[in-house]
Amino acid sequence: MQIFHRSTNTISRVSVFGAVFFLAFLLWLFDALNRSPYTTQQGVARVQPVQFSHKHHVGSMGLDCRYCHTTVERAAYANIPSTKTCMNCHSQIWNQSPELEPVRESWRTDRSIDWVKVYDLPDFVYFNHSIHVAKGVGCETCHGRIDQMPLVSQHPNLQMSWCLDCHRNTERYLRPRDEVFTMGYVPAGNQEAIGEQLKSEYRIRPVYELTDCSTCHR
Amino acid sequence: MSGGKLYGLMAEFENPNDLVAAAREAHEAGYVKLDAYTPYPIEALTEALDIHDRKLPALVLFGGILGGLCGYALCYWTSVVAYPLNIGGKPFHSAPAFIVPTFETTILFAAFAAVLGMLGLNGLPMPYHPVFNTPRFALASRDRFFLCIEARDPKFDHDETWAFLTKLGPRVVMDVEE
Amino acid sequence: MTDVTPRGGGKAAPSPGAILAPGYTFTTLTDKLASIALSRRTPVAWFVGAAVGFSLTMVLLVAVTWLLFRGIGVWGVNQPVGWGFEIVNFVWWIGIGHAGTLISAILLLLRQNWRNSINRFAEAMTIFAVACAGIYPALHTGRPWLDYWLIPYPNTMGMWPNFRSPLIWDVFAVSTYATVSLLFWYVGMIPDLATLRDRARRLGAKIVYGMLAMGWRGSARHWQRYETASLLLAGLATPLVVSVHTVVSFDFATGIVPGWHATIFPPYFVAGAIYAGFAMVLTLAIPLRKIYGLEDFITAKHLDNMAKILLATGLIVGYGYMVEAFMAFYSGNPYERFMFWNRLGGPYKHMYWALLFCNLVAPQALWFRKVRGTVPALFLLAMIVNVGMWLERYVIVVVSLHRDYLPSSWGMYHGTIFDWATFIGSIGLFLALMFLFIRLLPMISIFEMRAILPEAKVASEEEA
Amino acid sequence: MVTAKDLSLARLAREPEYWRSLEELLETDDFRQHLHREFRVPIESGVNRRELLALAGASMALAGLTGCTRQPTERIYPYVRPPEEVVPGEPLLYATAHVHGGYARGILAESHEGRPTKIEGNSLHPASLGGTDVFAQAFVLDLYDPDRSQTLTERGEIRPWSALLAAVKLALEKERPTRGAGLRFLTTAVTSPTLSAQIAGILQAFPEAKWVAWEPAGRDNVYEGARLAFGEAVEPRYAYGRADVILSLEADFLGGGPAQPRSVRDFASRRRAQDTNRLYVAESTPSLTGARADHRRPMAPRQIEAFAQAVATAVGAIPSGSGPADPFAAAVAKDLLEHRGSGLVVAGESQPPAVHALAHAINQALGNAGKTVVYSEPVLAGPANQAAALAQLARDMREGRVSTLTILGGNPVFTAPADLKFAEAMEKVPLRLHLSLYDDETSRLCHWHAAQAHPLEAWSDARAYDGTATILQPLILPLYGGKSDHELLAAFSEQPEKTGHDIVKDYWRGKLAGADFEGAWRKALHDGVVEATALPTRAVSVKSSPLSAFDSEPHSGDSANLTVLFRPDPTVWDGSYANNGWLQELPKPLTKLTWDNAALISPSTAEELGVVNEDVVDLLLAGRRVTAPVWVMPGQAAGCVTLHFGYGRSRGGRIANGKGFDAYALRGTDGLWARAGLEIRKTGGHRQLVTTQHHHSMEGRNLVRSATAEDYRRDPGIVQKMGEAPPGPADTLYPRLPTGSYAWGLSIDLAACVGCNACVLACQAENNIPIVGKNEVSRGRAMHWIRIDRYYAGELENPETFHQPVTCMHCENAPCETVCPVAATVHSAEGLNQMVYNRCVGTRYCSNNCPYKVRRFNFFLYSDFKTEITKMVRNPEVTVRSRGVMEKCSYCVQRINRARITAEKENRPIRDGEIVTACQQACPAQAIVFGNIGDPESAVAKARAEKRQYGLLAELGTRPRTTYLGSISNPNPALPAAARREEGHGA
Repeated sequence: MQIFHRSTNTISRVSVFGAVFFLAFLLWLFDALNRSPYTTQQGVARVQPVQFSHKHHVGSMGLDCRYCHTTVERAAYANIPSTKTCMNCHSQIWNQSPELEPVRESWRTDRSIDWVKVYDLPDFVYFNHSIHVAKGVGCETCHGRIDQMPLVSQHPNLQMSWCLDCHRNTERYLRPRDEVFTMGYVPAGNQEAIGEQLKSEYRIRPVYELTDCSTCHR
Repeated sequence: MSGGKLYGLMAEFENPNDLVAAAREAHEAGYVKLDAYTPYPIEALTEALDIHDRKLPALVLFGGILGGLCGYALCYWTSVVAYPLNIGGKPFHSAPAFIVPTFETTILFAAFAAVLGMLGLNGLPMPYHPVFNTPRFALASRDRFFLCIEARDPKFDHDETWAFLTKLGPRVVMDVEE
Repeated sequence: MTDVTPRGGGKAAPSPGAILAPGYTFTTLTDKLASIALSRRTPVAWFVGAAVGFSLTMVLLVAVTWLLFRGIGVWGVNQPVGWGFEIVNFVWWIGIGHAGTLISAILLLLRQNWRNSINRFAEAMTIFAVACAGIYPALHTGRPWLDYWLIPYPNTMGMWPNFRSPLIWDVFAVSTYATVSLLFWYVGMIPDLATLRDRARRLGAKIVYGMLAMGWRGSARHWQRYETASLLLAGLATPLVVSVHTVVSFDFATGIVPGWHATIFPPYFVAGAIYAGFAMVLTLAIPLRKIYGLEDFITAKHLDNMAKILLATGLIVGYGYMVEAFMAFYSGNPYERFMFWNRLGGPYKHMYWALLFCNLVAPQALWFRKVRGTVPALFLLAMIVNVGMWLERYVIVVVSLHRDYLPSSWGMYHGTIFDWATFIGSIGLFLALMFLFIRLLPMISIFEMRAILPEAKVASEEEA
Repeated sequence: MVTAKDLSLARLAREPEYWRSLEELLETDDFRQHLHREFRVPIESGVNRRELLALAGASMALAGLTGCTRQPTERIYPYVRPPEEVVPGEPLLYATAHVHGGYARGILAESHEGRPTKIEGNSLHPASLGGTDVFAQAFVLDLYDPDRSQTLTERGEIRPWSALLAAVKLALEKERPTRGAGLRFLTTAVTSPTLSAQIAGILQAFPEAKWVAWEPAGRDNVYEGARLAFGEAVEPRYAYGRADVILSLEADFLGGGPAQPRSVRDFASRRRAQDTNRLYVAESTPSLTGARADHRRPMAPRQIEAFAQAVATAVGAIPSGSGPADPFAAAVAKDLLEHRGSGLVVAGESQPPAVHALAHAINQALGNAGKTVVYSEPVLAGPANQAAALAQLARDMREGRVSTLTILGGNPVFTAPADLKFAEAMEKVPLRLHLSLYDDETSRLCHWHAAQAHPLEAWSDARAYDGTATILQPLILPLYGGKSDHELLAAFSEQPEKTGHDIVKDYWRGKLAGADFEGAWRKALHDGVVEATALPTRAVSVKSSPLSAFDSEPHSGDSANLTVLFRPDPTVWDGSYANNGWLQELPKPLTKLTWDNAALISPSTAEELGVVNEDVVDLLLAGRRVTAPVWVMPGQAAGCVTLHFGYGRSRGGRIANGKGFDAYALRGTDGLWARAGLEIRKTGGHRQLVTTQHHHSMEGRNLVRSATAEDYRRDPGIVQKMGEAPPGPADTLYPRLPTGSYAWGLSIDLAACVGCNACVLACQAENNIPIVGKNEVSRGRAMHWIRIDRYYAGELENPETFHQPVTCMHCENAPCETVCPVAATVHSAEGLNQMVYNRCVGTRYCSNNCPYKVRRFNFFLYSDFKTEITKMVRNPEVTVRSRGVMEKCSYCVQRINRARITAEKENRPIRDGEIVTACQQACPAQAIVFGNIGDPESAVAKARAEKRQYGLLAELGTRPRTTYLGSISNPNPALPAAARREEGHGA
């Protein structure tokens, strides 16, 4: 007795074969989602209480990073500037601008401005700005062209493999110390060659030390 | 089920001996597109129908070798190349430890090769097949033995083949429609 | 067609040495075995058993939910005993899961055709036991939702598993074993599923069995490849089954803990697994043949053979115990020596003595033909071995850990109510799966049984 | 109980001279029952709404959303006006002091963005020299205790501070006509110059007013003893480092005393292989000092007195005439005589004045005075005899002579001797004020209760044991608006609103050296000590008359009568630390009990009474009764029952309440430290006691190695010969893996370690280690990263005691690493056994495979993620571990990284000593040394090069980076040596 129609032969083969691909697709989808900006927030501009433009302050006016982020060379954190830093200038210029009302309010009420954190590492990751700056890692390497960002977004995906990439291949990213705060830095020659030279000059630790877990996790 | 194209002719036998004898005669008579259907494997049929298929063992061997290579490569690449880590002072290339996963992947790939190879070479899954069009064929999974000569056999001729099959002493000979 | 034939298509009781009662034909045998799955009439005993199984499965679900909600601390594990019931149960279940593949594969290779009536449900038992075993390593981690980190896959962390860890070996061995066992079981069932497809009356059943049978039609060409594949799978499964418990034993043997670190472990564990597996096969086979009237197929000869295997593997296991004791002293290692004294006289000594009784002393009764021929006695002995093998794993896991190197860190371990609930619940899951299998799938391999009927002999074969 | 038959198993273990503690490990039925009780199945039941929501959340997570680790948005709140010195992320250290029993020990408090998180010792301070005790480490946790009093109340109603000032003013008006006759001030022990000056000022204005100080574990006996010997109360100051032979008459200078970190430092400096001192201890109840003794004798209190007399007679300090010469006393006396001028006899605070007087007499007779002991004016201000003053106060109150009672700190209702019926007497006082950290037993009975500022929140000052003053500076504004003692006392002065800062600073104005007061003030704050404030030493001489009249009645062992001993608890002290979770969970150094106190009974007495561990008994003394569980204590003097007070709080906070029993209820003025006449009645009840160590014998394993100074001199290799030789560096088939520029290692000197637990708490504070509670400890789930193992050897009644701190060994061939399936624990190039919490899935395989059992697992969510205030104590440099992950000692990797980053920025290698681990920092004995073992010049490499260096279980091939230096003892050859030493222990 024939139970199945002739077409079931094709259907059954296709579905058996297709199930494998479907599963593979689901796994791929999951992985892609995990690497996508949806998860990593990479490149997602954040709305801030004050529409502070790095493009204007850095790109147009040429302020040095360290004018505001004063502790970047000394401490693990590159601090978010205090209201006082803003008021240094904005008590004089644009001191009536409605855009800057939150700043003036903060100054009046002594309450902090409520910024949204853009670069948010998990709490079990210990990143230290000062050592990276001291070893010739440019701001731009991790933060991108800040001077072209009206609103700051996260430049890299901040996933562990991204961190490891640099810790394994320091020569591809190092720049001379005096170029650390430069935006749009172009190596004067072959980056790999310069990088190798800087590596020995700055006494960059070998890869097996830089990729030790305790370098970042403790 | 009627009115279809003819798939072949089927003879039903009551015991394995008759089938084996019939199969041998059919084969010797020069039929090539023929098949026997039995409720359990009968080794003599293989020889009677002269079935030679050595592909499956080769596939399994290939699967095993591939599995072994993949397994060892995975261990080696992850532990030595991708992220070498000092684990308990053991060398990055801890060959003795890698043997276990390698062994398991060898078996796994070989087993998949055996099962998928068997199904693939047999053309399974194939829920629809003309032989099922014969109502009596349901007994092939119970207690009857069938010999089918397909219409596409170059030597096939409905009446002649019918006569040939009848001569072999079956219980009954039937048309099988596509 | 599908009515249950009166018991024993056979006209007479099976003779003592037979592996099948006389008088069966292809027809009666097929109809009788197929009817178990196809009949609408289900024995009352099935309902009772399934109800017990499902209720206990609910207990398992409750225990697991609470575990995931609160954390691994609901179990009794602590410092120094980091592994308790969960690993004991894992090893116990994995051990039970050895008989099926062994019966199917090794006995197939050895052409022991008496296996044909017991291999199918033994394989099912294997798969369900492995499923039950799998629960434990998956749940025993502190953060089970991250268990997938044990699988090598390219990830955003750039991290890979540690292939030196026996737990990774376990992942490979157990998952390979589960996969291959499942394939073996399913492939072995295809011709029988075709039989069920052809025997079923209801269209739904025809379609389901038909899909599962993949259009099997018993073609001689198919049979040829099928037999080749079966043999190859058997050839692959044999080293695999040996490897699985070897790898499980590595969990302990590669450790540094006195009582774990022993080279005898792989063979001793494999023997123990076979031992436990056959005990469980007997535990299942004896009630099943009674409930379903299968005495014609699972004959006294089968029970006798299994009892002999039980005895033989039991002796190997006993040898393992003796080697452990011998090495404890021969090694001259004070920690090993202490470990052994602690087993004999420490706080858990009752467990050790009980396990010696269950696994070493009690099975010696099987030397007597009379015991092997007495079904209730066999059942009782099988149960004793089941308990004994659980105790053995408890002694290995817990008693070794509770007093290792630094006396300052010695402690005690006791299973909590959640440990017990998880254990009993997993037995429930096993029973539930087993009863579902019995009801829905052919629990005895029909096509392989046909092959041992007298009428299956092909005359020409003998000439050839 | 233990019978000979039961010993059979112990014999199987090959080492007859080692015993397994008590009946415990003799596998008696009692023990098994004990185990069953101890490990009974806890059934957590009941799911509240919050947990249900969490469950719902968990199931969502389980539904497969976990692969995406999408982080919630976080906010940043920068400063509006940044403080000058604060760099976010960079901690600051402030010098201040921890005041314990009135005496200051200098500390440096670490502050992260204004949050004090960690206490370290101040190396400039004489009582600290860089070390701390457990209380200093733990008291920062009290700062953030959510149970602290947060308000000012009058009869339960919340009031403003001004209302209190008004009430005080009103009361003072009433007192003025009587010149303050009804005015009483009750404080704890006070060394604060400012506070005593303030009180003096008030007493000047109200001459009839009285100041009473009460410290439950006070120093009355010390001062009374001096008065007996010298005719005046003076403060003896001991130089343990200068003494070659020390006799302690129950003086537990290693476990307590006014300058415990300093005493330990001085003592330990003489316990290493060269120039080893010798310590004799006569004591009734085992102490840390007794544990380190070369010769220890358990004696009942009366026997100690007799013994002191015998020694005094033998050295000629008092005329002969006392009882038969004890050979032990004779040997001690001979040794002391042979070390004239470099011997030292110390009497403990628990000893009656007569024993102190005898000790002074011996020191004087032997010429030790002025060399190993000097004298100064008392450091404590206020009445010399606190107990008498308190009794007088109680009498005055009862008789209605007190109209206003002001209690500054302390908890007299709880701590006062029971026979004073202090609470009852207090109720007669019309106006009662109490300033305290907690709304406690005393506050409940006071009209006014004011929240006190924590010492890290307020300005104050205090003196050290030698009189050196420290100015206590606050690190944070009072979290709960508390006031300091000074601010409350100001209410009684002309300037009631004066701030604590001004009060303290004004006091010191003119008293600091140098013309520039501001500069000197800043220097005093910076250094944590005020220069040249140590009290000058004084020459005093023993008067013969009181001693010749010394009562010399016969001391027969009246064993029918039990003696009860009252001692402060080793972890919660007098009860003031009872709500401190770190201290509650800290195993007591000798019993290893946590979360409880117990009646400690000697094994023989326990056998006579027919009681075993955890049996609940009624203790009856002079009509008072207390119910307590029994703990059989090896080394306890027969017939003596030790009760630790401080437990049994009813209003101490959520952690303190209901823990243990209140021993104060039995303590009377007729025997503050010891009293005969105790009666014990079995009740048939049981109470679960929880310890972190269940087994007390080393089982013949060479874990703690110890040699006598004599043997070590003869054969320096003796320590290493005690065990199987570990594999050498070349004994491996493995290739060498890349190594880093440094090779970190830790060395622990067992000769110096006294087992004080400071390292345990320092580690807990530094590394955000959670507490788990009594129930979880009972299930073997304590979390300490460094633990101190305590072993006994020898006879049950007077065993030798060994302490061994055990950290992660950071094995080069770490067994834990190999078995981790996900590579969550791996080795760094510098030799750290790294534990990566975020990678850990929690198989616990590593813990099983760790021979040292130093790994700790978060079986539940132990870290508190809910209580905001307690989060503030956490070290931001260390990950807070969540449920289901393993953790362990990291060698303070956060400190290594900090030092490395600093060094690399300065383009130089890390200097030796630049990295100090938390345990090393706290260790008063300087037993712990950390550093680069690859640099032969480093301190740790030098320690490892010593001949007494050995690795724990190194024969297993683990190649531990933490190694030990064998302990050195220096027994008197004239006395029978303890059995163990002869055996060369564990060889």
